Amino acid sequence: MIDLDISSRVGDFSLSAKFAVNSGITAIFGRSGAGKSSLIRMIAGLAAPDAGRIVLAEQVVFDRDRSINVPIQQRGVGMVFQDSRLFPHMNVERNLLYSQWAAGRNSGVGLGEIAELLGISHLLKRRPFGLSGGEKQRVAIGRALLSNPKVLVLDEPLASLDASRKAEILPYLLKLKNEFGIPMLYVSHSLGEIEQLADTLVLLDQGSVVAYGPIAQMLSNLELPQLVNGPDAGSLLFAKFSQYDTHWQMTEFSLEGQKLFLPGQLGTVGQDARIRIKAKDVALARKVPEQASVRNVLCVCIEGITETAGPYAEVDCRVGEQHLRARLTRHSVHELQLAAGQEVFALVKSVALDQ
Amino acid sequence: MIDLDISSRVGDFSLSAKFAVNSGITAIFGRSGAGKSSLIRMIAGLAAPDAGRIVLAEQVVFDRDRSINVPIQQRGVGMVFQDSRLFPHMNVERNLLYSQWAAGRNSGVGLGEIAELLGISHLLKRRPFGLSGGEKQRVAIGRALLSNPKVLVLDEPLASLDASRKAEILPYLLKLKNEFGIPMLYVSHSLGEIEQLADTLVLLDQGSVVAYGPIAQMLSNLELPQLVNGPDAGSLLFAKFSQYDTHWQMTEFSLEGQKLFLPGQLGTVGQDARIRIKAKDVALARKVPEQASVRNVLCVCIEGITETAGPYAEVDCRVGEQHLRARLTRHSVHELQLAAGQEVFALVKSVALDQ
Amino acid sequence: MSFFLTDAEWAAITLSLQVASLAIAIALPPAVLLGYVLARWKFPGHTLVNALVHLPIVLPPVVTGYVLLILFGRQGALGSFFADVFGIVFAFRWTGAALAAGIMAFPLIIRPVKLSFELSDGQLEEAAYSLGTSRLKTFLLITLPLALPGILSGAVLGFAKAMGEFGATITFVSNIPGETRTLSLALYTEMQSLSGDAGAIRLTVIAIVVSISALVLSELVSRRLSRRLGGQHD
Amino acid sequence: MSFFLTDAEWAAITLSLQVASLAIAIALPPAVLLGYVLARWKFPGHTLVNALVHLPIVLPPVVTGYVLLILFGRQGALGSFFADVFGIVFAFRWTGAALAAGIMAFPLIIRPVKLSFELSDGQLEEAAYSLGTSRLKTFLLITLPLALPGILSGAVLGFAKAMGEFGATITFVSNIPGETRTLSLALYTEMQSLSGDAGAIRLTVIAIVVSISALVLSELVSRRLSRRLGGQHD
Amino acid sequence: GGSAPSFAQDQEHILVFAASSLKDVLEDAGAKFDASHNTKTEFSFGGSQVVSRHVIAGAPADVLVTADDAWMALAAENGAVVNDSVVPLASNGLVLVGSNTLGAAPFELNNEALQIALAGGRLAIGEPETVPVGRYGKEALTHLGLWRGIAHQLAPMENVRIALAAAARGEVPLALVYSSDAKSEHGVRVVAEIPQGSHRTIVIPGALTSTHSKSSEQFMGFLKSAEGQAIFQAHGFKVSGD
Ligand SMILES: Nc1ncnc2c1ncn2[C@@H]1O[C@H](COP(=O)(O)OP(=O)(O)OP(=O)(O)O)[C@@H](O)[C@H]1O
Ligand SMILES: Nc1ncnc2c1ncn2[C@@H]1O[C@H](COP(=O)(O)OP(=O)(O)OP(=O)(O)O)[C@@H](O)[C@H]1O
Ligand SMILES: [Mg+2]
Ligand SMILES: [Mg+2]
Repeated sequence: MIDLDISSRVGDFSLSAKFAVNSGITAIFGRSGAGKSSLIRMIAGLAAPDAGRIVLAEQVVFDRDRSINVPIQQRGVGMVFQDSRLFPHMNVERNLLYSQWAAGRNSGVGLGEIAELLGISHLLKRRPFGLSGGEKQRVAIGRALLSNPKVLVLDEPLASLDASRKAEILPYLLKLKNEFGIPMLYVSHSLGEIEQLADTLVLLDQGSVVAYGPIAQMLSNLELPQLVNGPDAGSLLFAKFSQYDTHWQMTEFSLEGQKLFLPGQLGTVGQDARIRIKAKDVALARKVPEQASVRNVLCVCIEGITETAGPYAEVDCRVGEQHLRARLTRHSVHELQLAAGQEVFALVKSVALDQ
Repeated sequence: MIDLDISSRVGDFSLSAKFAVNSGITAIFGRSGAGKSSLIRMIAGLAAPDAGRIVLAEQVVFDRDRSINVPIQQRGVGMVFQDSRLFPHMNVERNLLYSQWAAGRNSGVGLGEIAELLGISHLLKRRPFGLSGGEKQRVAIGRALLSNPKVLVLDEPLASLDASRKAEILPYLLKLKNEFGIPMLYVSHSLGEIEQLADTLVLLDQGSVVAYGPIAQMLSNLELPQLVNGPDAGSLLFAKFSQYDTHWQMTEFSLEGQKLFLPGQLGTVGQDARIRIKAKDVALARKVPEQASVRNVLCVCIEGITETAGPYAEVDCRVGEQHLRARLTRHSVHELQLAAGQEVFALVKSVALDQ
Repeated sequence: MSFFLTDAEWAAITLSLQVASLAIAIALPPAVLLGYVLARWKFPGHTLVNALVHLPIVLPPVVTGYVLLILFGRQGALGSFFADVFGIVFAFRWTGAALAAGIMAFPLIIRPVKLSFELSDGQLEEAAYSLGTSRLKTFLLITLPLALPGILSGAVLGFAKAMGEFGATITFVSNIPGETRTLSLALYTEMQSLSGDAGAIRLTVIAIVVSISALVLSELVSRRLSRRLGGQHD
Repeated sequence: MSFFLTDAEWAAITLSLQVASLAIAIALPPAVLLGYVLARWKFPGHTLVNALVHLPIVLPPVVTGYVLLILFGRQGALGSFFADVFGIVFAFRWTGAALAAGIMAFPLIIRPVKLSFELSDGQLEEAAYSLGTSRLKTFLLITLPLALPGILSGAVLGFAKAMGEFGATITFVSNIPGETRTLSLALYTEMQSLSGDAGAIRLTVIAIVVSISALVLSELVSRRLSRRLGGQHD
Repeated sequence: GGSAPSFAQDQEHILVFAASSLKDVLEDAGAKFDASHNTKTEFSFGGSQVVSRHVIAGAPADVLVTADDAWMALAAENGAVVNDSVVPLASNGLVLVGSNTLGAAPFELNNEALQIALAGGRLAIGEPETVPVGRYGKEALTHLGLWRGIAHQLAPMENVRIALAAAARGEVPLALVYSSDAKSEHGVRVVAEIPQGSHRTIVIPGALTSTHSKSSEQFMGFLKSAEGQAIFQAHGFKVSGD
């Protein structure tokens, strides 16, 4: 989807990025001031890099050497800006439909559907002035969605939204990806959002791409935890839907021959699922605990233990072909006398799993 | 600190709020568009309610009947706006020191200290134009802190910041409260932030105060989870620091005669601590698990079990005088044959605890 | 009204309004375009063009009028061109008065226009581009409506100037009753009378009342338009 | 330069610059204040005041000049007041020329000023209040600097007008070489003379060069000031 | 032009371009002429320089009347007026008027008396280079040896009306104006006559333009007739019969 190698300098800040990612959702992750917004502005065509080239959806949209610089209108990039940038002289409805009446673009989704989803149906006749921070941002998201973009670029779109609103919009973004096949560039500083959405992760720090790759691989990357702030590090596991128990409303997944239970109906038989497990939510035991509410007990093999300077130890485990990380205290590691090569049981409280 | 009873109407939106809270940090929590920003604008003196009165730090700052409306300058309210509102014609340093050179206010904390903490020392000579979203917000926080406010009012100040930056700033806000005794009004849609910071919670929905009260009480309020989005509901427990193990870097707390272990050095002997435990992080077992890395096993008594329509059941437990909630699947409740009155063991993975 | 106003006064009033309206119609479009160009584009000679725009108010109006007479008179290069090609004659016609007033008003219009283009920072245009609208459409749908307060402000100022224009007008198109004798020129003529101030004072009052009414009206219209299209203040 | 310019021309140039500078100095502060009041306050008669401000450009300059003569002449009410209390005489003095130019420039200055006060939405003032600055200090430290582009824009426009002012000046303070004969009056005088256009053309060129230089300079200064204090565009 | 107010269709229009200082007398004459003819006489007033330049530039005028010879001569040179139609309509004299408000009194015209009368104030005069009354005034004062003494005490005005007004309001103690002007302003009185011989005769020339209409010849005739001359006389001008 995107293949770029660019460098640029503004004031004291220099940005250099080189990566190639495929379709799906690509998250751009980094600290405040890392250059995330700057990078996507160049991809969208709002700023030109000093040097390099950008290929977007098979088209060379920028090439300094060949003097190519496709204007933003023709890049087909739907943007949601960090500040909502609604047109103050149009009401919410005109804003939402702007690209339809002004640019003749036709989107597959309807105004009503989007407005409903974003909870802005009652605001359609209002002017942006006076909308609350979150309301503005929701309108901005709707406006971009309705512009029938080839690529959707979102700059921290959910930062100003409450958790329940977030939880409603996230699946919709996934649906856009899955059903309409719209690739996305997603800037965020919330690893939670990224884990739920992204297929690919680009890690930016002080203007440079530190690492990029498939999300699962990136999440089990050892350097990542420090960069992405400890408490959120975790593993991504690929499982298959095996059955749904209507009485208890629990879904059973099969993961490398073992079973995992998640609450709610989460798919149809045979479907692939990805399950995120935070390292801090995994406990290890040498015996299967009895009469405990911990539903998910996976038999894993310890691959390595990394003790940190602090109280923690990161324990890398293997489940079949996949990796699961547990974060224990050094004290626990010592007490249980854990060591590489051991077969142990990973305890994951079912409801601690997310999809 | 604040005692108010106001009502107001703008366009279609009407706000009515009546509550009284004491010093410390008061969180105002609610969905996007609930009226949080509108409410604090009236408290700060940027808008006048249609009717009612506001008492701020023992002073009647607004009373419609008595025609009192103390101007914002004299309310001593330091504000951090949702949009940063930096002065574009001054560099970051002039912005930070604005209330000192322009209003002659003297703050107990120094510019250097604040700038260091907020990670903006290298930006001091820059103009706001070109700062990243998060950088702007950090400067705005610094500016308010340096204005020596009697009350600090923050409107979603951390929404645009990354987790690690957030994690750095939160303790500082706590320190402001504890060491300088500055009371705060804190608007947020992140329950995580609120649980860590707030002493009092005001819950706003569609322009009305739905509930308010001490944070611990509010968090174990049964209606709350629906409003505040399930996954974050939890309990707040008050414990005492008992000792620190330097080798393992683990702190031991005593909670109602039982022990809890948390990583890191988290206080000094005899100090009070509050410990937040998410309901979904608590597992229940009828036997103490053996050889497992789950360090914290509390003996609790089941007070009641609420089954929801979904796959979950909320299990309310008592630990001595305090409450601990566990969220299990209905299936687990059934399998373990849990019932009110039983003595069971609550398993909490130590590192799942926050302070 | 015509009960109290003489025919000549009445003619001068309608002529003034007509001249000022045409003047604004002539001057506004180029002022908006040039204002935009000067506000947003950088090119060599930018500062010079910016200064040259002020020429009509920097020079005494008589000079401007004289230059107009030379260029747009019957024998003038532009005058004969317009007469031959479009059949438009300016010399000693009310259209010429409008041309003079438009040119004199031009610098007054362009300044607020340019200012309001300068003050909007292009972020909304970026959003419009990303939604697929071309530069031209974005200009028409976003930039122009947002600059409306400035455009209207310039138009009001220019209208006032056009109502009051005198030096360039009398020099270019003379002071012919019913054709080029606007309220301003009528007032000037009356002031030349030795037989007392009554006529001049009467005309001054009329000029003030008419102009102020026109200004109040344009102010109200522009405020309403601004509110509807600009939306900054609801 | 003085090699090529006659003493009279040289005197007219310096006088023009002096008059225009004083005119701006006189007109700018009240224009900024009134512009602020009109932009931000609502009061009965608001629209009327707004329109009345345009009077000096709505009326023919001769009328304004005549009114000035009546009010600010030695015998005039204000003229004798200023003469008695402050010892300032306007009649037939260059200060009078500056007064006339300032009054004629006033409407041109106030429009862009008002516009820029209107366009800023008061959010930054709210922030300043919350940081403890009084209304006055906030006006001086926040509102005023942010309105600077508009103030400078108005000042440049007003300066141009003051350089070119002619009708009100000649009527009020006459056309006295070395005292009130500005470049505009000199040029007018030259144009009216029978002795041909050579002198007029020469003076026109001088007037253009001087005014454009002054405008380019003021434009550069104002852009720099704007950048330093306004900071919208870095 | 579409804006012209509608007049009776059969009336013939005469458009006279004339110097502003002749406004009162010419409008008076025009009204009297129209009363006895089926015409509508209209005027475009401006400075002599302006109106003659306009006629040269092809203004739709029938008659040109200026306040002095020089501008008429220029128009004739350019073929804008019919050469042999140029006639003196009246002539004028110059006077010094003093401000009643300042209690002016007549005086003998010499340097000392003039300085005393000015009392440090200024002498309002038409702009000596351009405005006819100023040009004649300068010629006369120079001839009388008074010019050098007051050259830097002048207040050169753009037209004689303002000069007169300035004197009437007491802004200047003295003004040099046409004797015809002095009569109509009550705020001033004549304090000194300028001797006729000190300057060229001040003639008011009139002429038909090269594009004049038929009835305008009648109007010119009317101005030269006894009735017309009487009107000039009534407005303080000198006519050839005097
Ligand atoms: N015109 C400029 N001059 C100097 N530095 C600039 C300029 N524009 C941006 N920068 C710097 O570039 C860096 C990257 O900014 P950018 O907006 O891309 O950050 P970001 O990763 O989006 O941060 P955030 O999460 O806070 O929005 C910042 O440190 C910013 O200060
Ligand atoms: N001038 C107005 N006219 C009509 N409605 C208004 C006006 N100003 C605010 N509102 C409405 O009031 C409601 C509350 O707005 P407010 O900004 O207080 O919300 P909030 O709780 O701060 O939301 P967020 O978390 O999204 O910032 C919103 O629904 C908004 O649309
Ligand atoms: Mg950013
Ligand atoms: Mg808000």
